[in-house]
Order: sequence, then C-alpha cells, then structure tokens
Amino acid sequence: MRNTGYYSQFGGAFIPEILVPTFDELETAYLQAKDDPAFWAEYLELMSTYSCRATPITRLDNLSEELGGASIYVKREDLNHTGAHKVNNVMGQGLLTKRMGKTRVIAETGAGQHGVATATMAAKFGFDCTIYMGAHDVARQRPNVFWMEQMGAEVIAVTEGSQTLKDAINEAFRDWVTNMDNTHYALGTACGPHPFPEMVSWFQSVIGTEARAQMLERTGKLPSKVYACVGGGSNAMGLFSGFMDDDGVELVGVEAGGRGRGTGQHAARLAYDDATIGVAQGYKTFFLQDRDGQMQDTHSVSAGLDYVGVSPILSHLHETKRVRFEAANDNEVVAAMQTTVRREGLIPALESSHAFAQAYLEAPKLSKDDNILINMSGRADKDIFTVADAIEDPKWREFIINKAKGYQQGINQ
Amino acid sequence: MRNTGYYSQFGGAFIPEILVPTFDELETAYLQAKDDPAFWAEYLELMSTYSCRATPITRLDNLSEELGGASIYVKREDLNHTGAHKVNNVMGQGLLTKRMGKTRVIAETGAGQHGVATATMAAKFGFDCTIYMGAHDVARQRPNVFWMEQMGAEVIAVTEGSQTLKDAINEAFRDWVTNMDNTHYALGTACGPHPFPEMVSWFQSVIGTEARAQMLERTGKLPSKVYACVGGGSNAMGLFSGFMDDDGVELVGVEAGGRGRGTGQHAARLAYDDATIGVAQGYKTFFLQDRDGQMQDTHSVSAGLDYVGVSPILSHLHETKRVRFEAANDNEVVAAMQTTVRREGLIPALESSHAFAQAYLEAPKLSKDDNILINMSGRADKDIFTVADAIEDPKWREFIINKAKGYQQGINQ
Amino acid sequence: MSHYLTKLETSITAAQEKKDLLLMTHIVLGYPNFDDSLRVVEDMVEAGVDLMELQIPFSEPMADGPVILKANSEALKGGATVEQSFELAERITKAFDIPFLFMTYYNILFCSGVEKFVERCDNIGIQGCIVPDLPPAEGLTYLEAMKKHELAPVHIFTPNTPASRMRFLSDNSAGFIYSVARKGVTGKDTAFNDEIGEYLTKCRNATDLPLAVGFGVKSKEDVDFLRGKADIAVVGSETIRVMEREGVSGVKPFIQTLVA
Amino acid sequence: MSHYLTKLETSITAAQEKKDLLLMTHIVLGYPNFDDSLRVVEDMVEAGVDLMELQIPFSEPMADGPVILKANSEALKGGATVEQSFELAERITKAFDIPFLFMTYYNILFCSGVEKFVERCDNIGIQGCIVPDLPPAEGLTYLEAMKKHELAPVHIFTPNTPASRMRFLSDNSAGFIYSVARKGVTGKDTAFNDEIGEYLTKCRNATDLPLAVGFGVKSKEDVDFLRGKADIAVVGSETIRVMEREGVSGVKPFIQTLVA
Ligand SMILES: Cc1ncc(COP(=O)(O)O)c(C=O)c1O
Ligand SMILES: Cc1ncc(COP(=O)(O)O)c(C=O)c1O
Repeated sequence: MRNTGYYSQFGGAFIPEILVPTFDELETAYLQAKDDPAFWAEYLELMSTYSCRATPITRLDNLSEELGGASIYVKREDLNHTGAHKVNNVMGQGLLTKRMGKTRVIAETGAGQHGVATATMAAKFGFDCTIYMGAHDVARQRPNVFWMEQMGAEVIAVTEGSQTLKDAINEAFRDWVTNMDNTHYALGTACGPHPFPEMVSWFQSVIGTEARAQMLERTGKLPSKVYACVGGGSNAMGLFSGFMDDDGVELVGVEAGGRGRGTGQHAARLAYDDATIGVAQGYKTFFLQDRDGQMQDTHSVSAGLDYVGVSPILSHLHETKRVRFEAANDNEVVAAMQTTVRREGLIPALESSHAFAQAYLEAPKLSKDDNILINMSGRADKDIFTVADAIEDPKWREFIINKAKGYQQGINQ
Repeated sequence: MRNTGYYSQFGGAFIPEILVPTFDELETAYLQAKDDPAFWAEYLELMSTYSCRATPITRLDNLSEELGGASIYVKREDLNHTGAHKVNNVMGQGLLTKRMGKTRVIAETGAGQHGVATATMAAKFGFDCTIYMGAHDVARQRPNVFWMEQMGAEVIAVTEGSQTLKDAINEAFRDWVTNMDNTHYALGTACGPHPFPEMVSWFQSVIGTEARAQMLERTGKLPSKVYACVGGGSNAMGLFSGFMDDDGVELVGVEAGGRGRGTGQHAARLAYDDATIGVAQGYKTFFLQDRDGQMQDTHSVSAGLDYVGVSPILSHLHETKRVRFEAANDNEVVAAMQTTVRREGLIPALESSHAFAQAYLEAPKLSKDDNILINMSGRADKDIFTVADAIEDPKWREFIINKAKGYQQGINQ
Repeated sequence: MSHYLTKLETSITAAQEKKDLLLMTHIVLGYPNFDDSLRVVEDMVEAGVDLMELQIPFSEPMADGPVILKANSEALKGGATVEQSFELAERITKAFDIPFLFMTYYNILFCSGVEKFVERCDNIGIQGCIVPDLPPAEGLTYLEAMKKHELAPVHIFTPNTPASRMRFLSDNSAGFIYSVARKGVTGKDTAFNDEIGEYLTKCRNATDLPLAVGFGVKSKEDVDFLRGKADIAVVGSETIRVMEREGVSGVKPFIQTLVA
Repeated sequence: MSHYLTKLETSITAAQEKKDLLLMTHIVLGYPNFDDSLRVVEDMVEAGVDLMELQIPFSEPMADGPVILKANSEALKGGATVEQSFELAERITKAFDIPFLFMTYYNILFCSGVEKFVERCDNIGIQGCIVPDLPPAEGLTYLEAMKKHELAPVHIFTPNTPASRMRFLSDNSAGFIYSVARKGVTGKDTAFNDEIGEYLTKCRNATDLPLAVGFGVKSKEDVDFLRGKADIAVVGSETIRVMEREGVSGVKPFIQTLVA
C-alpha cells in the first residue's frame, strides 16, 4: 500500500478513486523531472527569460533606520511576470504538463493572482485553459478576470458553497475527474493531495535558493529571521526551503489575523488555536472547521490568504517548531502596506503585507547587526479595488461613480 | 556664447532666464556624473537591487512561428519596478538630485506612468514630491493618481490649456521657476531643454546596452531590426543607443497613428507629414502645430504617446535617416496588444503595443534567419480602465456600474 | 487482505434470489430537512428500493456533482449536524428492513474519530460505508474498524481504474463494489452503450463482490440496460432532481417507474 | 556685442525728463477679443501709461502665471492669429504716441520666420520685443535682425542671475532691461522690501540701460516703492485681473490710481 506524501501526520492524498491513475501519472512525471537535471535547467532558463529571475533583494534603507533595529531586506517576487510568486509554480507545472503530453490546464483562483498566472502560462504554452473562481470573487476581482479572459482562458464563476477559493478548488477537482485524460490541474499553492504540496514547494524553492545566496553575497551572512505570509503556504515554503537547514535562521510564517483572535473572522490556522486537524480538499492538515468537520467561513482583507487549510508541510513544521507562526490583523496589514509604499516606494500585495507587518513589529527588537528578510510575494497595484476599499479612499469612489455614470450614458470617458 | 545640446538643427535650451543658472547647475552635475564611473556603478547597483535590471529578453515562440518570418524577441522593460522603462530615467535623476543636494522633485505626467515612477523614487530617496497632471488625465487615470498619493506625492490637476501632458509640462516649469533652489524637475522623456534629451537618453541607454549583449548571447548575432514606440522618445533612445553604431541593425520608431493619416487625430510627428519644426517647451523639434506655431490637439489610444513634440535627437536621426519612423493606428495597436496577450501571455502597454503592431507587420517579410527585437516599454495591467474601454468590454462596464452602486449605497463590496 | 463476508453482502445475495437486478437509491440526510428525508426513505422502500445510501452532508463534497452538492450545502445551511444524521439513520434502520449505508467524506469520520464512527454505525444498524475521498492507502484505521465490526467498506471502480487496482480495491472492500459508469462527478449523463458493457465485464472479472453500477441512471431504460450486467442499479442525483421538481411526493411514482 | 541705441531707449530717456518713474503695462492681444484690446490700450494711454507690452498669444506660455496663461488660451480659443495681432498692433502704434513692444514666445517668431517677424515689427512701428524663452545663446538670428532694424531686444534679469550674466544679457539687449523682482511666473505676489532694494542695485550696476521692474506690481504703494530704484514700473497681470473683475471700463480708473 502506497503511503507517501506525509509530513509527520499531515499530507496524504485523499482523492476520488477516478483520479488515482492521474495522480500516479503526475507523481511519476514529477519524480522523473526532479531526477532530470535538464528539467530544472529548462525551468530556470524559462524563468530567467520569461520572468525576471533571479529576482533581486532590496534593502529598506529608510525603514531600517526609522525602526532602529535590524536591517530589513526584501525578496522581490513582486517583480515577477504577472506580479507575484505564483508564476514560479505555474511555469513549472506548465513544463510538466507539456512533458505529460496534456493540452489543457485548469486552476482554481481566489484573488485571481493564480488564475492570471495560469492563464498566462496557458497562453505561452498554447494550452486550453479553464479557471474556476468563486462567484463572489469574480464579482470582486473583475480586473483579474478581464486579463484571464484576454489571455483566452475561460473563467467559470463557481456558485456553490461559500463561492470563494475552497469552492473553486472543489470545482476544479470536479472538472478534473471528468477531463483527466487531456487536462492537468495546476493547483496554486502547497496544499492539496500529494504530490502537490511537495511539488509546488519545489518549484517555489527557487525563491529561497536565490535569497540565501543573495543575502550571503550582500551582507556576508545569513539573516536572523525570515518572514513570509501564509495562505496555502507556497511562497512561505519557497522562501523557507532555502534556510531550512540553517539552524540560526528563524522562520516566521504570518497568517491572516483578519478581525483578530477570538473573533472567528480570520484565516489563522496555526497562529491561533481555532483550527483542528482534518481532511478536506484531498489532504490532511489544520483546518478552520467546526466539531463535525464542516469547513467554516474565514475572513481576511487579502483574498489570497483567505483559506481554510494550510500546507501540510507547514503544519508539520509548526509541530516541530521549526517555523514560528504569527498572525497580523487587517488593520495592521493595511498600515504596514501604506508605510512600505510611502517610505520605500514598494507596493506589497495585501497578502505580502502580512509578512511586512510582523517584520516591522520585530525588527526594532533586534540589533543593528541583524539582518532580516521579508518575502514580498506580490505587488498590490493590480488589487487597487481592494486596497482602495481597505483604506476607504473617497476620491477612488468618486472616480468609480463617475466612470459608471459615463458608461450608463454610453461614453467611454 | 554657449550653444550646446544640438543634434543638427534640433534641441537647444529655450528656457526662461530665471532657470539659466539651474540648467547650468544641472548640466554640470550631469557631466560630472557622466565622467564619474562610480556614479554609473551606483546607478546600476540601484537598478539591479531596487528594480530588476538586467531585464530579460523573451522570445515570442508562438508568434514567431505563426507569422512565419523572423524570430521575434522582446526586451522586457515591463518587468521593471513600477511597470515601465520610466523608472530607469527617474532613478538616475534621483541620484543626481541627491548629488545636487536638492530635497524636492517635481514631474509632469500624462498617463501617470512617469508620475508613479517619480513618486516612487521620491519615496525611496525621501524627497518631497509634486506631480503635475492634466485635469483630464487625473480624471481618467485615477489608479495612478491613487498610487502617487499613497507614495506621499502631491498630485496637482492642471486645468490650463488642453489639460493634458504638454500643459502638465508647462506647469512643472512654472513650479520650477519658483522653487529651483531646493527642487529638481525630473522630466520624464528625452525632450525638453538641454541637457534633458541627452541625459534621459543616457539613463535609458541601459536598455540598449543590455539588449545588444543579450541578443548576441542568445542568438549569436545582432537583430536585423529593432522596434520601439515613440512618445517623447526615451524608451526608443534607450534601445536604439545600444545599436546606433551597428549599421546592419535597422532602427524603427513607431509613433501613435491615432485615427490614421490625414485625420488630424494622431500624434505622428515624424512618420506623417503633419508636423513642422518649431520651438516649444524649451526645445526645438518637429511639433504638431498650426502655421502660427500654436500647438495642436493630438490623439492616441495610449496616453503616453499622445504628445505634440518628440525628442530632438530622434528628429535628428529622422533627418539623417538612421531611424525609420512608422505610425500604428489605434485599431492596429489594440489588435496587436490582444494578440500578444492571447498568444504569448505578455501584456504590453498600449504605448509599447505600437512597436509590436509594426513588428508583426514586418516580421513575415523577413527570413527565418532574421531576428528582430521589440522594446516592451511597459505593461498594460495598470491601464485596465483604458484597455477595457479600448476593447469595449461589456462585463467591465457592468462591474464598474455595480461597484459604483455599492459605493452609493455605502457598501465596500 | 481479502474481503470478508458481511451482513450487507448476505442481504444482497438473498434479495437477488427474488430479483435479477436490485435498486439502490441515494438521499442526502437533512435535505430539504430531516422530516422529509424520513418521508422519502419511507416512500422509496415502499416503492421497492432494495438498498439505500444515506449521505451525511459535508461542506466540501468534492466528488459530487451540482445536484448533490447543492443538497449538501442546503442541508448544512439548515443546520444539519452529524449527530442528527446518526439519529435519523437509527430511526430509519429500525423502521425499514433493507440495508442502509452511509455515504460521506472522510473528514466526517475523522472528526468523529474513525473507530467511534464505525462503532456507532454498527450500533445503529448501518451496514456499510462509501467514503469517496478515502482510498485504501489512506484508510487503514477505517478498514480495520470496519472489518472488526463486520461492516462493509465499499470502494469504487472507475473506467480508468486498471485491472490490478480493481483487484486491490476489491480486496479492501466488502458488501459490494460501486462501479461508476462514466468519468466525472455524480449526476451527469452517461450514454449506456457497448463500451460500458466491456467496462462492466472488466469490473466483474476483477471482483467476486456484487457489482453496483451508478452515475447517471435516470430511467427504466437505463435500469434495463444494466440487467444481466450488474447486480445493483444505483439511482442517485435523479431522485433529488425529481424531488426538487415535483416535491417529496413525486419520488415514489418515479421509483415505481424504474422498478416496474 | 555691446548694446546699441534704439528709438525705444531714446523715447524712455525723453519721457524720464517729465517723470521720475515711467509706467509700463501689458495686455494680451485678442483677450477677451481684439476690439476690447484696442479699447484697453486707448484707456491706458489716456490714463497716462508710458509704454506697453502687447503679448501675441501662444499656446504654451511657459513663463506666464495663471492670469496671463488663461488670457493666452482664451484668446486662442477665440481664434486669435498672429496676423490679427500684427494688424491690431499696427492700428495701435499708428493711433497712440507711446512706445509699444511685442511680448511673445520664440515659436511665434520662429514659425513666422525670425527675420520676417522682426522686419514686420519695424514696419508697423513696434519698437522692441520681449521673448522670455529665448536666451541670447539661442537667439543669434533674432538679435542680428533686431540690431539691423534698430529695434530693442529686451532681456530679463532675475534674482538668481549672476552679475556676470547680467552684463552679458545687457550687452545683448537694447531699449531697457526687464528686471523681475521675484522668482516664479508672472502674476504672483512680491514683497517689496530691502532685499529687493539690494537686488535692484545689483541690476543697476550691471547695465547702463533703463531698468524696468516687474512681476507683482499691484498698487500705488508698490509703484512708489520703486521710485528712485527703477526707471519703469511694470504692471502686468493685475490689469488683466482688474479687467476680469470690473470689465474693460475698470482698467482706466485702476491705472489712474497708480499714476496719481
Ligand atoms: C501575492 C500573494 N502572496 C501570497 C499568496 C498566498 O499564497 P501562498 O501562501 O501559497 O503563497 C497569494 C495567493 O493568491 C498571493 O497572490
Ligand atoms: C509604457 C510606456 N511606453 C512608452 C512611453 C512613451 O514615452 P517615451 O517615448 O519617452 O518612451 C510611455 C510614456 O508614458 C510609457 O508609459
């Protein structure tokens, strides 16, 4: 009996029988690719010509001084093509899809970031593409839907369940069980059934590998602490993997504290005590669920962290205490984003801003000799609707209202 | 008598007397910086850590095959921090501003791209910042204004003249003549009085220097033709400068054909016959003006190319025939953008899409052995309002109308 | 581990002496509410159904299609709990003399405690379980508990399950094998044609257990097609559709047309 | 090249024998329309103005502040052409016996042809030009043509012009020097204080030409401050403001208060 893909008690592959051969095929293709140095070379070549790997690290000169403790460095995944780390995973899976001879990709998306990345990959590789997105998210994230459609992807609004990310994942699996012959499901984070958590982390490990070398080169030593936000866990796994064996480097995962501890309106699975171990969406991990095992509604200002589960690998690293988990709440996150924009000219995604918020809290407690590193998993300029709402910008509302008036009067103004 | 900054009959510095010492100071600082290898090293270091220089070149695998002629390569300035080549110039001027001991920067902006870049630079360097933007553009380009304000810049809506780019330039000069003591005017393109055309081209030359080396490395030879869109001319000068001495490389500048030749609704100063030589905004070049010398209204689907003048250096290269000028009209440009998005997963700015449109026309006429290179000066994802309007997306309109309703009912939905 | 004899299999074999093709139906407990669930079971049994799947609703029914999916989430919106499902199931098994199985997702078992869940199934007279997201490799505890209680863990054959895996699944099953006649989720159309005949032969060859065939069975015609090829015809989503269209009272006449 | 004697300078010197401080005003031709422009000139001359700048409107008046800027663009919106400006200027110089200068931007000269433009100025009795975006270094052709026609190219001193450059500008000027008393564009406030006194002394020391001082002169008080420090007080934007506030008929009383 196969029993792979476990990280202590977490992980596994809880999949409908019909997908078993598909997962076998995927695992085989993944393991072969992993064994084949030419594959990784092709991957790196693709990422350095289609996206801009290696992405740089930037020192926050102003804030390091203002906060008065550690020097703060930022790994710039926001500079990637499509604006976030998601593309690292997606391009890798694109290459695998080609290897497996499949011609169609599907994906779930919450905020739309992974959907845009997948649609981009599909356009580049010439695959057909269907993106599942909760109907609520489709309504909220029209800009991303617009670009996905421009890329030729079909975006399907999922009207089931809570109409958000987890429902989009279920719906993608429903597509897959019908179309597995020609279709690869490019799951967007280090979650889901084995081999996804491991495979997605592998593709994202490019972040950590680069970052470690860059920190050594720039500062002559390893950072004291590294910070990453944790939705499903892919950008965190990507960064952390570079420092996993460096005992002196503390790894800090920052979850969505939403409206705060005890409110039930958050997505902190590991930092708070509300989550319990369960099995859903094909894998075992900590879920925000009720006592029966029904998934609960989560809340975060950032759609990309607003998810009930978390990478089984991170649940494992939580139990072994290799990674410390914290949560930043919505207000802290918006404040951290605004500070970063105003003082450094960087526009971290609301997701990434969770990591910034926690780092800004802790940096002053460290010494001038310490360096810390934040993963800037993406940029926020595409999320202007969300950001403008989060900071309640009256001029933005006025602009939208006028724009709407123009449309209603039939004018493109 | 000083008579510098001329490129055959074009260029010069037609400036109010009060700015003469300021320009002298600027020219001196610029020449010293240019003579100081440490300056360029600092510039490259900044660009490779704060933005992601060297930006890659990407081969358009699908379109090269579909169009059936030359291999098409793209220089990826869209991957820069803030999403366009503008940041190259702005960061360079930021370093100069610091050198000159000034504490405030001002800039004009049309589409908002240069404004965002300047506000970013100001945030990074800790300068005060004022951005002048035509009131029409402020109304149209709220997203960029939003980010500039978030960066701490003051955005002033210029209600004079045609309320667009050229009026913003005039207004920036008006600010400068009052505040030259502590203020540097970071002009956004290779226009304006000497030394701006030369200095901006110098900072942008990083594009061409990289691209030449990259093409040699990737393809073993130089491209047959290189394409760049031409607004003020900075991205074109940046790319072309790398190939200026390579006689075998044809340089093609693509202007905004707007509604087409003969309509009077375009911004083609060199490709069409409508422009004449004149002096405005501090320099001599081809302008779209009437017989009296009054500037005329221009039109382009892309705000960044919608400008009456053009770099004096390009006017010179037009006369010497070193650069061939073409114009792509609005419809061709939107089509080229859509093709690029759908077939390659790249989202060129509407400005950049002019270069793509022309390259797609010419690529099939070349042989399989030829390589051509397009400058992707920026990405369009921030211009979603403009793009969605250009392609008249009904779902976008619906989204905006619903969003507006939500605001009017006091809901952030 | 080869399969063991269960009360479920025995009942099936017994029923087959009277009928060449048995009928299994499916409901979601608590949809539209628990009272109606009970009424539908009653009607189905009266109409001649031979065995039934009782689905305990779960918030993430990944293997179910739109109809059952909606039933799951409506039941949960109505406040359905696992406890209520057990309570109703107990009343049902006491009231009706056909075998009942639970169908649900693994998290429901996991969060209850797998052994406790299985033990309770046994206590309330549930004869088997279908857990579509629990492959044998992940279900050791479950399989052992089921075996201990002589309950039937039913696994699923699909058109792309290789013969060797079918045998492996059969070895880990008891009661019967649930063979899905098409790819995809529950409730989609299946064209019942020769290809399916071949597929069912392959299924037969891989197991000694009775064969239930499901997914997309909608009409007497579909049922008749399965005669001789399968032991049990499964009607799932279609009864929910009928109920939604015609109300609870429409279910009985529909079932009667199938068994006529 | 040292400056040459022009009719303009001679007229100024002559006028100074009667008054210790002359008054120069400014209008934009064609604003609000050409008829009103003529009427305003008439009123100004009657009120005792000594010389006038006639601005030919340009679409990009980079050195002008909001008031004159708006006047430029309104004039152009009204269809004002360079030809019309010349025609009106000719009527004005014929009708009134004070010196008139053109103020405009270089593109207007350039597009007309610099030599043609200057020749025509001469023909219609314009005595000098102020071209704020044309430093001497860029204006060789212009300077030569002006010299040839014995017209006055007027250049501008500013508070941050070094003394050496003032001398250079003076050498390339004729008629008078236009000294701006503050940084910035036309029409903004200037505080007339001691610092300005020092600045004007510096200007005086740099040139033998009469000194016109402008930018922000608004009231009799401002004018009086300049007495003894300058030869000519320039009132620019303020008359346009008055006209906008009180109509064309308001201009004359305003000027009268200044010269009272
Ligand atoms: C920019 C960004 N960062 C982080 C995340 C969270 O995902 P993960 O935890 O897999 O990195 C998302 C998901 O959409 C994202 O868009
Ligand atoms: C993306 C992009 N490309 C091109 C241009 C045109 O400017 P230039 O001709 O100076 O490169 C602009 C100006 O805003 C721009 O934003």
